[in-house]
Amino acid sequence: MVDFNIATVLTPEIAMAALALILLAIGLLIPPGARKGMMPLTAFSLLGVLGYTLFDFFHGTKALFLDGLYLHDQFAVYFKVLFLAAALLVVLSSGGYVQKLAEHRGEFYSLIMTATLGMMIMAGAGELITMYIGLELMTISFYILVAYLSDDARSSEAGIKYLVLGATSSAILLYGISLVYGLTGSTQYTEIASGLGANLSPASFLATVFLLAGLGFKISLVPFHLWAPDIYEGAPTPVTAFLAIASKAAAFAVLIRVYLLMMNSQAFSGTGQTLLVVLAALTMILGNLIAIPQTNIKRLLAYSSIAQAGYLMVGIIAESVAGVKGVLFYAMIYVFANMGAFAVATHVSEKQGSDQIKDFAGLARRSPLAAVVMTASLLSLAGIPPLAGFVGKFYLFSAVMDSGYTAIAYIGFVMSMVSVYYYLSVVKVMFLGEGEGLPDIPVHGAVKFTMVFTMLITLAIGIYPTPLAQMAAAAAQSLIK
Amino acid sequence: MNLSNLSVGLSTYLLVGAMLFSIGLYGVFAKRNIIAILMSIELMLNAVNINFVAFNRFVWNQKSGTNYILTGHVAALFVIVVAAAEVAVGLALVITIYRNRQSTNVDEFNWLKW
Amino acid sequence: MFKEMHDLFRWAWLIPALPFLSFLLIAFVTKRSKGLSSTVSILAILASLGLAIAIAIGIIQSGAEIVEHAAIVNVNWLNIGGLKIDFGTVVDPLSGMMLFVVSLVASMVQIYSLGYMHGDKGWSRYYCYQSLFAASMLGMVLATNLLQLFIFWELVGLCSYLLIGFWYFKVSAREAAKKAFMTTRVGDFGLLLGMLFLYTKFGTLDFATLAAILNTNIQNVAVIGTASYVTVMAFLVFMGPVGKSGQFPLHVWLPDAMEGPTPVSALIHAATMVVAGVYLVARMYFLFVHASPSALQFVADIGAFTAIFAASIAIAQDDIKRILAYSTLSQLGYMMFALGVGSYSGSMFHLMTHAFFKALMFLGAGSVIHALHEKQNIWDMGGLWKKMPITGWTFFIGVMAISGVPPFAGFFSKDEILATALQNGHPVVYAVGLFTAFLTAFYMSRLFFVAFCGPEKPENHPHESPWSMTIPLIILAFFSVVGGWAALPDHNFAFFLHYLPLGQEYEREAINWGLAGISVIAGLLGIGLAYIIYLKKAIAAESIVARFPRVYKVLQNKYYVDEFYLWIINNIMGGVAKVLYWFDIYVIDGIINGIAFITRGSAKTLRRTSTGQLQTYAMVFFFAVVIIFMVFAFGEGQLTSLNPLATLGGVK
Amino acid sequence: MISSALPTTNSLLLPFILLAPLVAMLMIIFLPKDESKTIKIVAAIGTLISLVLSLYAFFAYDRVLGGMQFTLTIPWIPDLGVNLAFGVDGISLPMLLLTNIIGFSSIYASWNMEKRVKEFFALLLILITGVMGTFIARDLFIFFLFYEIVVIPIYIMVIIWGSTKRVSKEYAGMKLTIYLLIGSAFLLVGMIALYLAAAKNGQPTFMFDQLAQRQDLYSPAFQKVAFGLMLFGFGSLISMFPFHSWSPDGYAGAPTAVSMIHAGVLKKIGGYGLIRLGIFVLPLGARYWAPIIAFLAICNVLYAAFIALAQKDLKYVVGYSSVSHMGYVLIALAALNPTAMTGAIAMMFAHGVMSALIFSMIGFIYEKTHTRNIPDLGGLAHQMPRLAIGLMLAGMASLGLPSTINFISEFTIFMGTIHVYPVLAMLGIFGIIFTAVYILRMIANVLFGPRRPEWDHLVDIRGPELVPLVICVFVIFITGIFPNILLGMINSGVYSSGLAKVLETVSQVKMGGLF
Repeated sequence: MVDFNIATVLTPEIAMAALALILLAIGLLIPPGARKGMMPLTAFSLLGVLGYTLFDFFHGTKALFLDGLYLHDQFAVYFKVLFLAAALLVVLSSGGYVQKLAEHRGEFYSLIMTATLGMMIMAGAGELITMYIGLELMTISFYILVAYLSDDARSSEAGIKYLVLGATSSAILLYGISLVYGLTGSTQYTEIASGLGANLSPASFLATVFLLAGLGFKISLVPFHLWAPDIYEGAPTPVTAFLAIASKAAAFAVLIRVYLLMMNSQAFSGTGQTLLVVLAALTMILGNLIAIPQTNIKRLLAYSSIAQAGYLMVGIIAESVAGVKGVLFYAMIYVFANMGAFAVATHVSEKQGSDQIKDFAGLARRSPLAAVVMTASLLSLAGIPPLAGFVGKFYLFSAVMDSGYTAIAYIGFVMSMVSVYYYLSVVKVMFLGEGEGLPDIPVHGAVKFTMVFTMLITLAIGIYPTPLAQMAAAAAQSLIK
Repeated sequence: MNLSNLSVGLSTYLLVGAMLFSIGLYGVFAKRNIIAILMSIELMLNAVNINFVAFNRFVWNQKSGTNYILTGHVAALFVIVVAAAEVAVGLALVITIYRNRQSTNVDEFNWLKW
Repeated sequence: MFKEMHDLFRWAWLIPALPFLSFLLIAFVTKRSKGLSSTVSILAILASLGLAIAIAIGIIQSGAEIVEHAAIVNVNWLNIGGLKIDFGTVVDPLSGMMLFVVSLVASMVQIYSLGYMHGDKGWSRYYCYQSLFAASMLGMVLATNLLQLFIFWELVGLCSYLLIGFWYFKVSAREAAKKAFMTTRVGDFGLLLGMLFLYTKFGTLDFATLAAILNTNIQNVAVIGTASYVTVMAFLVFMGPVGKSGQFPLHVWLPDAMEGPTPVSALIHAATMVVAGVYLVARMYFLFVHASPSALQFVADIGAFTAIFAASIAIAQDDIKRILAYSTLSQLGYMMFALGVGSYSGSMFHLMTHAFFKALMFLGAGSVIHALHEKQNIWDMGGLWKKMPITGWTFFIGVMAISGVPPFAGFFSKDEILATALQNGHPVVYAVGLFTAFLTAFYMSRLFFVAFCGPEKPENHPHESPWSMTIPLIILAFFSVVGGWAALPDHNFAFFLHYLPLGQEYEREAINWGLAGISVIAGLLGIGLAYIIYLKKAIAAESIVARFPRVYKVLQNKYYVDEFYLWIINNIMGGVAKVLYWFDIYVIDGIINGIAFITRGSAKTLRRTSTGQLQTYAMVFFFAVVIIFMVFAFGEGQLTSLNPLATLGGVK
Repeated sequence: MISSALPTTNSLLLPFILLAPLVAMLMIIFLPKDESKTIKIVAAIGTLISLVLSLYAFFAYDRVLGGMQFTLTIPWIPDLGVNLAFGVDGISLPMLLLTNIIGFSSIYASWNMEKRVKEFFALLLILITGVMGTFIARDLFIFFLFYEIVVIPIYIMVIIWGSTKRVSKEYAGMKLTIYLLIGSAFLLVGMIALYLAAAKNGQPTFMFDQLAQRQDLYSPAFQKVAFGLMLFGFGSLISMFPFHSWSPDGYAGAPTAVSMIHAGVLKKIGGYGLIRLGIFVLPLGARYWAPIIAFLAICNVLYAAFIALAQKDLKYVVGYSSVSHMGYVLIALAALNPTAMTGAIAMMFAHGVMSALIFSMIGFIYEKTHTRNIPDLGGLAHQMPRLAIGLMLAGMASLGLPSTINFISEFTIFMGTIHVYPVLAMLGIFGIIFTAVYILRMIANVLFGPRRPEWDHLVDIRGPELVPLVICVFVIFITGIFPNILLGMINSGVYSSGLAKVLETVSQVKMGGLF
């Protein structure tokens, strides 16, 4: 273990914590008129942290400290980059939206910060309790964010639902953790792995299932997915975006560590993998099928993101460097694709005052850029070349086929082509409907930047994925020795 | 007579924990009042705490040097803190939704569906 | 001496090239100006005619030598793995004769058209097609291999399609054109197959090479038991001629083809294109010879049947052009069975003479129709001889020629055919031929007496046609008279293109005047009968009709063959098409749409799973956990056994 | 043969061909909406450039040397072994040329487009680029990339500019898209499986030639399955019975330009893929499936021909006829011998040009008369002689009239097939009769017959509208009269690319019952 300085390694986390508090303070202190400045401030500070983290990714040292409580490997840093990027894009795209909330603008951003911090801790945690703390930090911030439109009944309903279900699920997760602790006497991944070894008591089964359920809830894995659509629909759109992208990615970061380091003992893997295969297949099928008849864009994206979780699971099933690499790669491009879609959704619903798909009619005329970005993002989610989604799926499914699961690949590809059906029906509305009488929707400023940026990234990675692929590969390598 | 028969062992604690957990779960399923549901959740979390402490006390109470390893106890403390935060937020949300819907009956919170 | 002739023959490619050039010129340059178009076209065809005559003379001079080794020029046209095709020109007596006939009739017809088509707004288009036709027909004659021949064969088919449908605004013309194309297509199907088999078997389509192969190793072909194979190919190849030369049962298109302008009927549907089939059989004669005898027998039977079949129909027709059309059919049958019975030269001879007098009669008919303003029913005519002396006289020569009256051309060719038929032991065919000769003479003279003799019709004000139309008539009449003398004194014509199937020497045989007499008598009988019935009115035609009403009806309706085909096309083909379309829409598409429907439906139902009740969610969540735990705890073995299921697809 | 990495002018030729329409597309995007004239001209220039360049490539290609030429290879995704590899040989070059011919004429076929011109031509250019890319790609990954690029623009074009007849254009577009995508899903699985199998002992690769070299890594069982997947993917693209039903509806729904490109070249990607990927890389699989393909092919020919007899809508007639013609390509592929292969590729070319011509003519008819229903039409030769000539020549080509390239292609196919599948081949040849029937019926009922006063106001095609007619007719006849221009090229491709060698190994020459 190389020697290192905690300060340097933990800088991002510390910075985020500080920022959260500062923003909170500023939000309270400065007069409402001056709160316009909050968004740029947040954005730039996030950008700074992101920059540092990127640097850290390439030049940081692999470290394991506080008695293995906390890990600092490229895997963790990769995910931190991902969270920060997501947060940044959310903040950028949410500018206009948040303008409408007269009060509590400061809290909004600081809550985003705390949530991000929670995710970063999850990614870095080398031990279950730490992971749990991060998870709760993230989740509780999200409870508030989801219910942020305090005078919108739907928003608060979503909040309540998320709270109850989230709390229940974390309780179950905790129960699992306690059992694991009871079985192995430790909460550190590595020691648990050695502790569990090959002996499989019903208790260890129970523990595993509870852990799986707790994390499966966060990544909205069927059958633990039921909460997602409601919450996504009710929450403020930027929050939905953040929820769909970052919290899922964070849960995946944990799942990969837990699954690959801990659950993956020989005697276990046979059943475990079959089970995961079945669940992943169910996730892809249900997610894509139920998305078809949706009429609300946010709900549609919710189901699509459930399906995406299914694709990501495939990478975990592969149980190989390639698989993890696939997950990392896909998670990253998933950020940009989804952010593009949500940025458009946010913008339109802000101008239109509704999330119905039919209100996108004639968007191609009313706001060509938005329409194009939406199309590109959706097609990337569907995995149509030359957009990034295709390469991502290719990594995932080639990995899983390499590990010998072909059925899941069939299901995955066929379902992603089915998904094209409902993505295209959105595209159809945007391009075919003339949308008479509906006003043009100008796009500018940070939102425009977000849209163009996400689209360009999606396209660029799709055409020339090598850099990102190398990053993902490095991260995957760092995880699996 | 042997007092050790009367001693309350790990299994007892685990049983209590499990019962608490199940009661809490039942509450979450069955209660109609949102406040009650929050309380049930508290029960579940506390069940977890009992597990932690019991495990630490009965199974993994080794020492390293002179001091005990208190992972379980610490975990319990963390959980308590988190639970407190959760409930705080929860109650705040209850107030909000009550303002919006004039009700705390979860059956009525079904605007978002399908 | 033969050498410089050979140099001349090298230029044979110009004969089709010139008309093709004029076709391009008219199509792309001169189509605006009528005068220019016709001039270009006629000049081109006359030039070809000149060249053809020169070559013909050359052939006659080089005599037997040219028969031993025909003057062949080849350039590679297509060369890929497994398929090598040349294009070239072959000059031998056969092609020489055809070149002469075709270019002569073509140029006559084109000149004639100057008068006939006068004032038609499709003038340039007409000459455009005419040139294209001349080019393709001459190209076909010169073809050195079967594929090249087939290509031009199809092109003449295209031209006939275009020219039949020349007045495309007439629905009847449109339909006739379509019918012609489709019917011949059926024949081409066989021809194409035959070509494919030939090439697969012998690796070439070149006539000379094929003949050589078949001649040399006919035995070992027989030894490896593929004689039957050759026969199959012979039959298949023969399907083409059946379609093109209107043999039964694919004869139906030819009478309808009369919808085209009359000069076209004269050129394409009497003199040249329709004999392409005969020409093809002649070219491929070695194949039929080496095929089992049944093949040639088959050819003979089909030909004979067609001859008498068409002749019998012709008796009962009233439309002047249709009568001629059916007589063409029957004469084609004549040529066919001539080949069938082995009278190769006779068939070619008859081909030539027939080209002359049939073209002559068609043009004559055209001149009549022209004079009577598109009247075609012979009963509306009468007494035209006085009003239109040139037309009358020339037509009379034509009738004499076709009835086989010496010294007109038809006599010699027919006689040779019939003689050979009897000598080569085909008495039945001979009898049929003889009877056909009688019928031919009968209906032709019937036509002539009704139309040209007898009382004039007051409503007609006929007048002789312009010189542009009469001069071709005269020229053709001249050839109809002297054309046959090529056979004097003793089958010179046969010598002139004698054919050596199995390498034996050709020996001259004198005309058997006895047999000739019989056929002449048959002809005269026919004429006499017609004279009695239609001129003297000694026997009323009506009474005969009344005697056999059913027979007459059947004859007039051409044995209902057309109706039969029409029924097949409309009911069988149409029916199948409709059924399959239904199948496509409702079954194949139905499956697709069904899948889509099921998907959407299941989505709609599954959607209901999210009820919005958070307690339901919580329960589902927990019981899912329980179930998974059960599966885990108790299903260990079973699930791992399920694991292969995960690798279903077996790719890995 | 991998060329040296450093690009020469030759190796840059293909990228230029590919980029020309793309650049035009970008220019169009930045042009103002209402500059429709300029937009069209830009599009035309863009396609013209690549047409000229590909013509240059066609004639500069060294047939004696053979093999892949104008190659360019850039390592693209090293960890997957993907190379950005371009190059053309005698097989792909005709396809490339075909794409450009049709692309160029399709621009002019939609010259009168007035509705949302900007989007239309931008999408059209993307479409053309994508199709071109598939034909010049030497790398399976790149090939697939380009192939899927084209799917979505087509959908958008169909739903915006399409026409609703028997089925709504939305339905047609969605059917077309989903159908092809589902097919490509299975294709993708097969592709990955192949890729993994080839990468068994390290060195992952997607290069066609290297995949083909690693024959020994593919077990027969694997080849069967993999080829089956490819067959489903490419087969549904080339509208192999019974996966054809998207094609008539799709063409009927699509705007003229899309029908031209789709029927003209896009479909051919199926056949091209089956050759490049199926037969080249998985010969044993091909051999296993060949009889089935042959049978289905004949189903295509006869079944579709019959259905075409029952059609009233012009585009449906042509749609089904294209299905029927693809049957010839398929049976030629199934014959697995060089002659048939040559014929198949030539047929793809021939049918491409022909269908482009016929679709553009029908497009004009529809544009001017606003109907495609045959009974409503008739006697159009009176008012629109040039259009009539175009349609008739197209029809003649379609029924395989000699002196058109279609005839030679069909003849070559039959020549290569007749001794492998005598009976099936005969049935196939029987199909030419039905082809003649429905084509002649169409021509007669649309163009000929008495003059109809209601069409007297129609003006004949002129000016830019003549471009598709002139180009396609010229190509059809020049290659038909001098077939060595095209077939010689293809032949050199079939032999120099090693396809012939592969075919020898699986050659299943069996004399059928007749022999």
